[in-house]
Amino acid sequence: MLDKNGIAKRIAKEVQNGYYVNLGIGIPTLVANFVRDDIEVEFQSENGVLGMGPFPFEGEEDADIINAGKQTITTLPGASFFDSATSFSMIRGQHVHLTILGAMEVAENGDIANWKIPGKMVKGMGGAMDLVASAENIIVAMMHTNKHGDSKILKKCTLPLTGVGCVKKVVTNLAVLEVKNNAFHLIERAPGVSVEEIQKATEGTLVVEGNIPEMIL
Amino acid sequence: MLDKNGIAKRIAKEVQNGYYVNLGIGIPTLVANFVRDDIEVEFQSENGVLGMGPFPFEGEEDADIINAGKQTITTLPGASFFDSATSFSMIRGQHVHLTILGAMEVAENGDIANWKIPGKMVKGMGGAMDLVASAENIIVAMMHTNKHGDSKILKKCTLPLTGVGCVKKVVTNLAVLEVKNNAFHLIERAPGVSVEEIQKATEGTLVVEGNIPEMIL
Amino acid sequence: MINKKVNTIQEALQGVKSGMTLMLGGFGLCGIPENAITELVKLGVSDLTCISNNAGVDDFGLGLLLQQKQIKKMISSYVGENDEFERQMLSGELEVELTPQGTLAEKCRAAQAGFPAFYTPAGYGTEVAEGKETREFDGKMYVLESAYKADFSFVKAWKGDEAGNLIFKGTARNFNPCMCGAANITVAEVEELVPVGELDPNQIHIPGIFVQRIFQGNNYEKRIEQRTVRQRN
Amino acid sequence: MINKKVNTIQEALQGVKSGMTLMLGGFGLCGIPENAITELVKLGVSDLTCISNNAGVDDFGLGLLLQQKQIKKMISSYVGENDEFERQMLSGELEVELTPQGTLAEKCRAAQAGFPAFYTPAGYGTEVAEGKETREFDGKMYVLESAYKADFSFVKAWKGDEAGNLIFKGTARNFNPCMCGAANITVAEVEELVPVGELDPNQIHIPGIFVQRIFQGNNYEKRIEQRTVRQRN
Repeated sequence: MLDKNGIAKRIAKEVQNGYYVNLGIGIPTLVANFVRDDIEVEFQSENGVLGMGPFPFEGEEDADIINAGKQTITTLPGASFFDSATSFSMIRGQHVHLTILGAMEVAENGDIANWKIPGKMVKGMGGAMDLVASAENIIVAMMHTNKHGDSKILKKCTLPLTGVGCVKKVVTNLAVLEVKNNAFHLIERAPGVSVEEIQKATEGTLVVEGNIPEMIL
Repeated sequence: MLDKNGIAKRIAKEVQNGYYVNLGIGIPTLVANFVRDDIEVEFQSENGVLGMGPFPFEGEEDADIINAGKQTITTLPGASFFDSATSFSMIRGQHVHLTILGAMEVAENGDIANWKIPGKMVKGMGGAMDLVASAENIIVAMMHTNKHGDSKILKKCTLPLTGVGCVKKVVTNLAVLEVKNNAFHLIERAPGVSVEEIQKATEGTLVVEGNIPEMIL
Repeated sequence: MINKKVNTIQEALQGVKSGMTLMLGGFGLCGIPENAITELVKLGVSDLTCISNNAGVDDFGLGLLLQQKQIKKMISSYVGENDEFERQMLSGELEVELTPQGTLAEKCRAAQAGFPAFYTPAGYGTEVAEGKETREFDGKMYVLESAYKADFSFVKAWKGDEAGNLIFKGTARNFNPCMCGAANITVAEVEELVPVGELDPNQIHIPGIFVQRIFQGNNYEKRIEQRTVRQRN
Repeated sequence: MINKKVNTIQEALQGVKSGMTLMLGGFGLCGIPENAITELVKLGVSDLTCISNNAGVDDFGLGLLLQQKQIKKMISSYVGENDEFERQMLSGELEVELTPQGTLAEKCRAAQAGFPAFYTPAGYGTEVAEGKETREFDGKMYVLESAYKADFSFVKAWKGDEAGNLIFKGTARNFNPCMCGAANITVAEVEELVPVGELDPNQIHIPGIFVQRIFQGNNYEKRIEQRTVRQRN
């Protein structure tokens, strides 16, 4: 079973040479720490920066240079700043190759819910609806089940949707799943996790074909 | 009767303090020479410059700094350069206060034709269709009649239209006309030109109310 | 050159009235028009509709207007970084319209650029699209979204000149350029108002034509919402 | 940093084939991708559809492609500064689609920004709107125009870096930024290719994400179409 860093580490393997990547808040932010350093990748943040670097050293924070999570950041050589309309031109125009974001629920048809829980204070969707509606390549980073043990990998989302039919891949603490033909296809198991455990934690249709390898991290 | 410079001089009186102005090719370009220098005005050219100045001195031409007529120009302090989409945002968004352009024909309902003569080589509309469709305030600079003496101030345009119902004012070699309620309202006569002469040269409905003053240039 | 400079904050906000719709630049607390917000509090105008990506924190940014109950409706993509906002929203005192961030930016840009509406894929199939026209182009579904209409835009830039030309710094740019010229009157406050001619015409982010008033701002706090640092080895 | 630099013009134009749709930046002869045009002539590709505001003059710019009869269709707002263009157009050899200039710019920008279509007032009631959907918003009529689809965009910038970041100079900017990222592959040629890190991230007109290939251009002629000067007193 993976922890948050494990999930991030596994997702980092999906990042390919030449990719522009948008990372959501939470586990996705950790992905940057695990991307191979022998490939060329640039991170975009939708508040208007391309070419994000690591957090600044203490005392070097600049209030005018933050990411979409409102964290102080640095930029790398080749970086650029731009306005919000241009930022979403990059996203909507599919110039950003990969979007990694968290979710409360995903469904076997690729629907995703990650912005609203009825009855609770709603903070808003931020850029998530634009990201999921636009990206060709969306990977969801999430826990397979909630704290009560209920599956978040569903036949149908129960929460208000963020986007429809858009999720292509899900990486959880238990498994890597590909979403196609109205089903979750089990691609890899987390270290030490059995197919049966994954099956049990998955409410949506799970397709298991052949021998399912354990992830190599 | 006015010559081209006279028409430009009369139109220059319509330019008010604080106006951003787009000048078309031909007579409109001359307007810049006659604008009072005690008011603040900026000239926009749709190829991407705001704050145009006079032509450069010989030897100071820069191939990278031209106007929409492809002429070498200079810029004044406070000028800016921008791309074509932004330029037409200024025009379409009605941030440009006044558009002055030439025409082959105008009609009493405000229609204008200035881009195409069937059977002749068509060079294109350039930015004219965007300008006439967007501007709140359009002044047409033109000759009242063609070289055969036929009126170009018509009940209905005969040439393919550039825009519909958009012309508010026309300044010709003979008169200043306001276009409203499906008629040309005679506002001023050119020096030495009688109402009868204007009437004769106007095919469209001409409304003459009260005493029509001669222009003061 | 058309001079847009005003000398006082009072002059800059002249004409702002209760019940108006205001756009305010900024992302989180980054690049917000701090001076304009302070003056809006002083003016005591109320029943405002505020279009801004976020709603500030309890004691800074738009939170200051929320404290005084000057806001009737917030149009944002992400809110709730402050308790008073949450209280007013849950009690029904405050109306909240949540809009996807890219849609929010483009609704401002559409107003600036004279487009009445546009089709975007964001929100299709979600409650954001409810009651809105949807349409298929090349096998993909889009939602028709309208341009915003606002009375005033308040933006904050790094440098500006008297012609109203603006240059922004870092990610403090964000929504500010999109909101210039998107309201009847755009008011820009700048950290540094420079003499005309000092800014390179090639390097202006927002030409002065999109700005009606510009003034030299003061006492910028530029509060950091999430100070994150790494350790030196 | 994702490196976009290519070392030869051949590499820059790799994949260009007869029958393709190309976007080419420039206004008149100002800011045109001179190197790319020269290479297109050498490649001898034909049946091209070219989207460009103008069509060059007889012996320069797109006129060079017209001379070799490589262009099947021109999409422009203003053409006919050259005799060969006129001859081909009148004889029916060359198809010409005239589009209002602002619509042309926005059709490129829509492709760049992922908008399938937009409503513009330009051309309403004229033959440009024939066969197109029209619609009223707030009492004004608009025409629905679609985003362009192109295989290659060729743009010319003043400075650029290996990350593909671009800065333009003066009115040589024009359509170039709108065409970046509006085709499957955007190829930028620059007067000066500078090391990464040399360009100020605040001052980049086009971020490298919109550019797939960048190369150092050579031998820019930058011909002036209408040399106009004033007398010194």
